Parts: sequence; C-alpha cells; structure tokens
Amino acid sequence: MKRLAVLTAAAAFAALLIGALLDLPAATLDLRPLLAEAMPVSGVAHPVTAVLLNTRGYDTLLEIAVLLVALLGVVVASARADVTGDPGRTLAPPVATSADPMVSALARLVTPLAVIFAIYVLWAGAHRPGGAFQAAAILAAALVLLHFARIVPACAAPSRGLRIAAVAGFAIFLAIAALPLAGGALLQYPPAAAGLLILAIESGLTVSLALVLAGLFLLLADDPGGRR
Amino acid sequence: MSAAFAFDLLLVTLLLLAALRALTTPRLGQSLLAFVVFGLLMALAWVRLDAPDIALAEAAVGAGLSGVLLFDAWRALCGEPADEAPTAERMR
Amino acid sequence: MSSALLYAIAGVLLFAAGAAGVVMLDHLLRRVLAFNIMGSGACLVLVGLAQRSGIPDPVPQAMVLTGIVVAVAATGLALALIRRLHAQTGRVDGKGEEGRDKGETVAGLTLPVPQAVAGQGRDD
Amino acid sequence: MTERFVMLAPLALPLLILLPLAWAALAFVLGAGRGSRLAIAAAAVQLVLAFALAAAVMDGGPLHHAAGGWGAPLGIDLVADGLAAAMLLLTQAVALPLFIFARGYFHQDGAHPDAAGHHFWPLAGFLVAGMNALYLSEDIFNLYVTLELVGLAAVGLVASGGGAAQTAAALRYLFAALLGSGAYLLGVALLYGAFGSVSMVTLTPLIASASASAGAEAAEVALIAALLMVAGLLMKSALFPFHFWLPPAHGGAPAPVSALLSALVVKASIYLVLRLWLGPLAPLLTPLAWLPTLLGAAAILWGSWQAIHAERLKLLVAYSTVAQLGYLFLALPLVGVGSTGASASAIVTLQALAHGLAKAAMFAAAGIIIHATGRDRVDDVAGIAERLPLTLFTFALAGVSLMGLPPSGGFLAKWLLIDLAMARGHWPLAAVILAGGLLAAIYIFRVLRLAFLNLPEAMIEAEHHKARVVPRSAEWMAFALAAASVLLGLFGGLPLLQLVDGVGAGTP
Repeated sequence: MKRLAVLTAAAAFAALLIGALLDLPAATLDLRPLLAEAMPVSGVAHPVTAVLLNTRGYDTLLEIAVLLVALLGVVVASARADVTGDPGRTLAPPVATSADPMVSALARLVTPLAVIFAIYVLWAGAHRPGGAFQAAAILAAALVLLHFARIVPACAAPSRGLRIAAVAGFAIFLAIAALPLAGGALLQYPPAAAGLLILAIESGLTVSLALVLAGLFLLLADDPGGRR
Repeated sequence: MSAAFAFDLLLVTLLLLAALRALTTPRLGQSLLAFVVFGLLMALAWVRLDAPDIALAEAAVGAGLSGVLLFDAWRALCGEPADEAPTAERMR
Repeated sequence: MSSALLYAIAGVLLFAAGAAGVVMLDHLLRRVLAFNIMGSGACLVLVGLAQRSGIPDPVPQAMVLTGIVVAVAATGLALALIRRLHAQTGRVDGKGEEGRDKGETVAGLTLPVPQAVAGQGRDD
Repeated sequence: MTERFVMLAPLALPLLILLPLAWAALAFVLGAGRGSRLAIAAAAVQLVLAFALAAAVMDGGPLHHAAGGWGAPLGIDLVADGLAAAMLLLTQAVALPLFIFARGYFHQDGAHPDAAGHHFWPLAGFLVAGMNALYLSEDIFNLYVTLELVGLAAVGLVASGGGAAQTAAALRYLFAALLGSGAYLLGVALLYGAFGSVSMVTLTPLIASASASAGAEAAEVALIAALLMVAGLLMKSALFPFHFWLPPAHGGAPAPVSALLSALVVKASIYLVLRLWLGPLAPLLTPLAWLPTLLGAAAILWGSWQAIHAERLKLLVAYSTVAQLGYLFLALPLVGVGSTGASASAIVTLQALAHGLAKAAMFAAAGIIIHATGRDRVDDVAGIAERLPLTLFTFALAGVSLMGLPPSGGFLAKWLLIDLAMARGHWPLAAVILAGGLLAAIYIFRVLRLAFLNLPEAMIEAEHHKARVVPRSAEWMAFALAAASVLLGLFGGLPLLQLVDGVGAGTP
C-alpha cells in the first residue's frame, strides 16, 4: 500500500515536472559571456577549472571539507566496538593471506603508470579537461589496487603521518584562501599569480584527495569489529 | 531525427533501464553490477553533453571507486559472493 | 527537442526513481544505490537544462563535479555505517524501525538500554 | 572598544568560516580525543568575532564579502544581515560553553578521553564551520554544499556514540538528510535552468517578474523548484511529520552531541527555509504559508504529547525539540509587524535563540544526570535533587524558558508571537502557543517532581557509590546556558529584535 502510494507520487511528480520543462523558455541570464570575460585573469585556460578553483573556488574549499568529514565519519564507524581510550593504535594486524601473483604483478606495473598519468591529468587541467580531482581519483584507484595486491594494508585508523598528508592539501588551500584577506577578499588571487596559486592548490589537493578517497576504501576494508 | 539524437535516445533508454534494474532486480550482486553499468553509461552521457571533465570523474569515481566500495561492502555483509542466494533472498 | 533537454528529462525520471527507492527499499545497500541514482538525476537536470541551446556551460559542469565528490563522500560514510550496523546487529535492512522511537528496538532486535551514557556502558 | 569591534567586523565574515575549518583540520591531525583546548580557545575568538559582526550590522546595516572578488552572479557572495548575525551569535554563544562542557564530559578520567569523544573535536569544528558558512552564504548552490557539510558532520557525531542504537539512528538520519539535500539540489538545478543564476540577490527580481506575468512557463518550473527545496529543507528540519529521524538521533547521541544538534543544527535548515520563503521564493510560496504553520502547530502538540509519555530522559528532551521547532513555523503567515513593532522573523529568531540556549542546557543537564545515575530512565531521576542540586536547577531554568514563563527569552518570544497572532486575528495560533506552554509544563514538572522525591538513605548511599562524577566546570557551563536563556528575556531580547529588524541601522 505504501509502495503504491510512493510510486504513484513519484510518477506524478515526474510527469508534472517533465510537462513543465517541455515548454520552459531559455534562461533569463547567461553566465557564459561573464565567464568568458573573466577567463583572461583567471590564471587558467580551461573554463571548468577556472570555475572550480577561481570564480567558485569557495565551493571547492567546502567540498574538500565535506570529504574530510566523510573520512572522519568512516574512522568513527570503523573503530572497533571494544575500543579503549588508546589513541596510539594505528595499523590493523597484517593480512594473513597472500595475494594473487597476477594481481601483484599488475599492481607493480600499473602504479608507476598511474602516477605518471595522474601528473599529466593534473597538469592538463589548466588547459583542457582534467585537474586535481580526476588525478586524485586515478591515484586512489592505484592505491586500492595496491591494497588488493596486499602491498598496502588496510587501516583501522590512519596514522599521524597519513592524517597530515590527508589534511595537507586542504591546509594549503585554506592558507591560500586566507592570504588575500590582508588586502582583499577570500580567495581573491592576484591575477598575475593566479595560475601558480591554482597549480599549488591543485597539486596539494591531488595528493590529499587521493589519500582521502583511498582512505574511504581502506578503512572500510578492515572489517569493523569482525562479524559476531 | 538525426543519428546523433537517435543515439541520445538509445543512451537515455539504456540509462533508465540500468537504473531500474539496479533498484529492482532481486539479486543484490546483479543489482550492483547494474549500478556500475549505470555509472559507465552516465560517463557516456556526460561526453554527449560536452562535459569531458565530469565524464572522467564519473568513470573514475561514480563507476570505479563507488563500485569497488559497494562490492567490497556487499562481500563483507553477505559473506563470499558464492553463497549469495540465501542472503539475496533476505535482501528483498 | 534538443539532446540536452532529453538528458534533463531523463534526469527527472532518474531522480524520481531514485527518491522512491530511498523511501521504499529495505536493504540499506540498495538505498545507497538509490541515493546515487537520485543524485545523478539531479546532476543531469542541472547540466541538461543549462545547455539546452547546445553550447557547453562550464558553471553547472563545475557544480556537478562538486556534487559528485559530495556524493562519493556520502556513499563512503553510508557504507561504513551500514557495515558497522551489520557487525553490531547482523542486520542490513531498515525494517523494524517503528519501535525505534522508543529507543528499545533497533532493526528488529531488542537491545540493552542504548549507550546514551556516551559509551560508558562497559564499566557499569 | 566598540570602534575596534566595528573595524574587525568585515573580516569576521570569512574568518568565522576559515577559523573553524582550520582548527577542525588541526584537531584531526592531533588525533583521537585531542584538540579540546584548541577548540575552546578558537570558539572564544569566534564568539568575539560574532559579537563584532552583530554590533557592526546593528550600526551600519548588512555587510557583504565577495569570495574571490568576483561578486554574484559569477562568484559567490557572503552576506551578513541582522538575521544571519543573530544566528551566528547563537551558534558561537552555544558552542563555547558546550565545548567546555564537552571537555569535562569526555575527559573525566584525565588522560584517557571517553571513546565516544575520540572524534568529537574535528567533527564539531567542521559542523560549526558548516553552520557559519550556511548563515553567511547567499548562493543557493553553495548553500547545498554547506548543507551537506553540516549533515554529514552531524551524522558522524551521532554515530560516535558507538552503540548499535546510535549506528542505526545515524543511518536513519543520514538517509533523511540525503533525501532532503537531494530534493534541494534538484530545486537548485531547476532554478538555474529557468533563470541562469544561483545567487539569491540575482534570482529575487527574476522570480518576482516571472511569477507576475500570467501564464509564464518559467513560473511553473520555479514553483516546483521552490516546493522541492522547501520540502527537502523541512525534511532536514524535522518538521512534523518529517520528525521521525530526530528523536533516535538526538536522544541516543552523547550529551554534548545531542545538545549541539538540538540547539543548533536543526535551526540551520529552518533558517534557510525562512530565508528562502521570505526572500526569493516569496512570490511563489506566500499563498502556501498556512501549510508549514499547520504542521508547526501539529508538531507542538504531537511532540509535547510524546515528551509527556517518553520513558527515557533524553528522549523526552528530544521530543521537546520536535515540539519547540514547531513554534518557528507558526510565524510564516504573520509577515509584517505587530502592535509591538517586532516583525515575525525577528520573533522567530528570538524563539530560536531562546530555545537554542535552553535546549543546550537541558541536554547537558540530562547528560550529567544520566552520568550520575548510570541510566537513562525518567524514573531514575528520583532523588537527584539532593545529589546534583546545581544541575537540577539548570534543568528547571531551561524548563522555564521552554514553558515560556516570564522573564525568560522563551516567554518574550511566545508572548510577542501571541500578540502578533491576535493582531492578525489568527486566534487559533495563539491557542496553540498557550497549549504548547501548558504541555511543556507537564513534561518538565514530571521530571522535577520525581527529582525531589525522597529516597531511603540506603538507596542514596548505594547510588552515591556508583556515581560517576562530571566535573564541576561542566555543571556550571550547563547552568550558564540556562541562565543565558532566561536573561535573554530580560536584557537581550530588545537589542536582538532591533538587530534582525534593522531598526536603527544607518544607510550604508
């Protein structure tokens, strides 16, 4: 009964909205010309990167905070139920089973390639599609592969070093966002230095995002508390 | 109707079918598989929408990382994929 | 109808299906799928509607990239919580929630008085 | 002093966001259970900043800050008007005493912090940063990101309780929050598709002209978008009947977390409903104002009823939140000013502040009581008056504000609301407000009556034996919050109303 009601409501909603969209006139305002005007001083040549790290860079700053919060939540959820007040415990016991040799070989082969490809994608982001997030996703995928090859262990909680590395990109971003406050607005880069600052932010973010994204997986992979 | 539009129509249909399958198929494993297919089709849709950045991110994250996360969670929740049948019944 | 509008319409359908799934489905992993499908639908509407003229619009594209990251973050958190719930109760569905307002039954199981004492239960 | 305050104010907008982000990240690096002193020091600075901001807004009107220097519609603008300044003040004013409380609560054993508090500090930092960012943003997509930041941080905090009940409550909360923000995001997408902007300032005239011209298709899409956004936010605000996720989440979390969530987090999405409803979406939604009001009235009655029958102490307090949130929706059809000259939004803000302070105090007091008795039953409160007189007094003071007894802030807000409702001829609203006060009195006196029961000496002795003592500082912080809620009615109310209504603000 509830199912029928929900399905009917969803179908009615979709029909109503699609009907309204079919004769929706063109948007009143167009940001494309505005963005095109801003491009020369944005510090990058690729418009999506300009929006992501310059005109709406503040969104991205908060978005990284959301990722860190998710990582924290995963750390909370993977804490063992019997956890005592011992903040020092970091790594899970090593995994007993050995990896498939094929997977190991593949991981050793792919990882350097992934690093090179990630650096390329990061660098390309200034001119064409690509950037920090995509590069980080590639690195994270490599890390997950290394985990399957039993080279990178799963963690119960990230160690101090890992935490610093995971936060470093966010910290760099935060510092670069705060610096212009001395004379202007949050994240207002001087146009001459914009390109360099964006590259600095993106480089930091690539490393940190890769660790956070891989962390979401590696913390989960260590089954919390085991199955009772 | 141009060929490009016909392709879009086909892609949209497949997208909806993959989503429906992911939501309704009784076996959870197939459902997750349908979701990964859905992610790849989404990446294709982003290419058609002139958004290669999103396509790259969607393929790497939407289909790749989320897929791995989901399959790993499924394995942890339901034991080895081999004994899926009894658990899958409970899933419904 | 332009191709972009077609994708926007598909986005509406995906959103509706995903939202219905989040409300209706019992298995928590399926709800995560449904939430992701719902989010993808909203993203398609955002870019599709903005590009009805056929010219790419970088502003909504950047917003969608942000949205995807947020969705991954939420997915990771949801999966971690689901796995913890499974480890603690053996359940992976959202059933038996009716009794939960009283705080005694969770996921159909009767639990000791919830550790509202901030995890102090161990030495009581 | 005041001049230095005002000079500081324009910087307060970005700093209130950057500072908590920075200390949250630092607390994460420091590791499990660390960072409490850092958080307390930073919260004190934030409180000063919020005061400076409120003083400057009171003197000179709204403050603007264009992130990236672009300005809307291309960039994202931060705006602090009276309403935002008041909410920022509430957030910092509740956060500082609660952090001191939490430090005492989680660190009772000295070196080893409680497991539930391991990740409290970074999560609380991100939570506060998200709320501050939410109050300051005028960009509806940026607001989506802040909503997710607040939502995920709150879910993480609920889960930090550690038990199965908390995990289940956190999941339920997470799915409700994700459904809500998903609907909000679709609304944003539709508005961008129809008007080409996500800035509220830019959207306001565009939506107004679209809804004025008869038969415009854009208005139809905009209406659907408005309904989606508001419905999503109401889900996150736990307005009846979307309140199902709140009692287990707020009632099950560790006390400092419950206090943060009940006092602050739900207010954030309600603030956004008001901001949108009275701002850009007003031309579309004004005819529907009775709907949230009706639900608000239902929430007051239903929440109070559940609180009266709750078996667990914290669940009682959580249901009281469901009821008290209802008041915040009563004012929507009352736009304009009453005989006292205070606008509906100013009165709602006053109620939000009074409830925020009182509820933080009440959850903190409940936490202390539960610590002392080791159990979370309302019946176990028996005899607590002798053992924890200060905490019981705190509970009673907070209750005074929730019931709406003079001279508390809750009294002033409810009295102004009744006055406004009568001035508009909406006497049923006045009746609901009075009934809500009576019902609140029932559930609060139910606790107080038990607390003053005389237990046999032997039982008290036994209870004392297993008592876990919360540091005195924690008890005093809870008391300070309750006292602030009462004093708000005596001293803070009028300046606050002026702040929100912009009375006395010179032309900038």
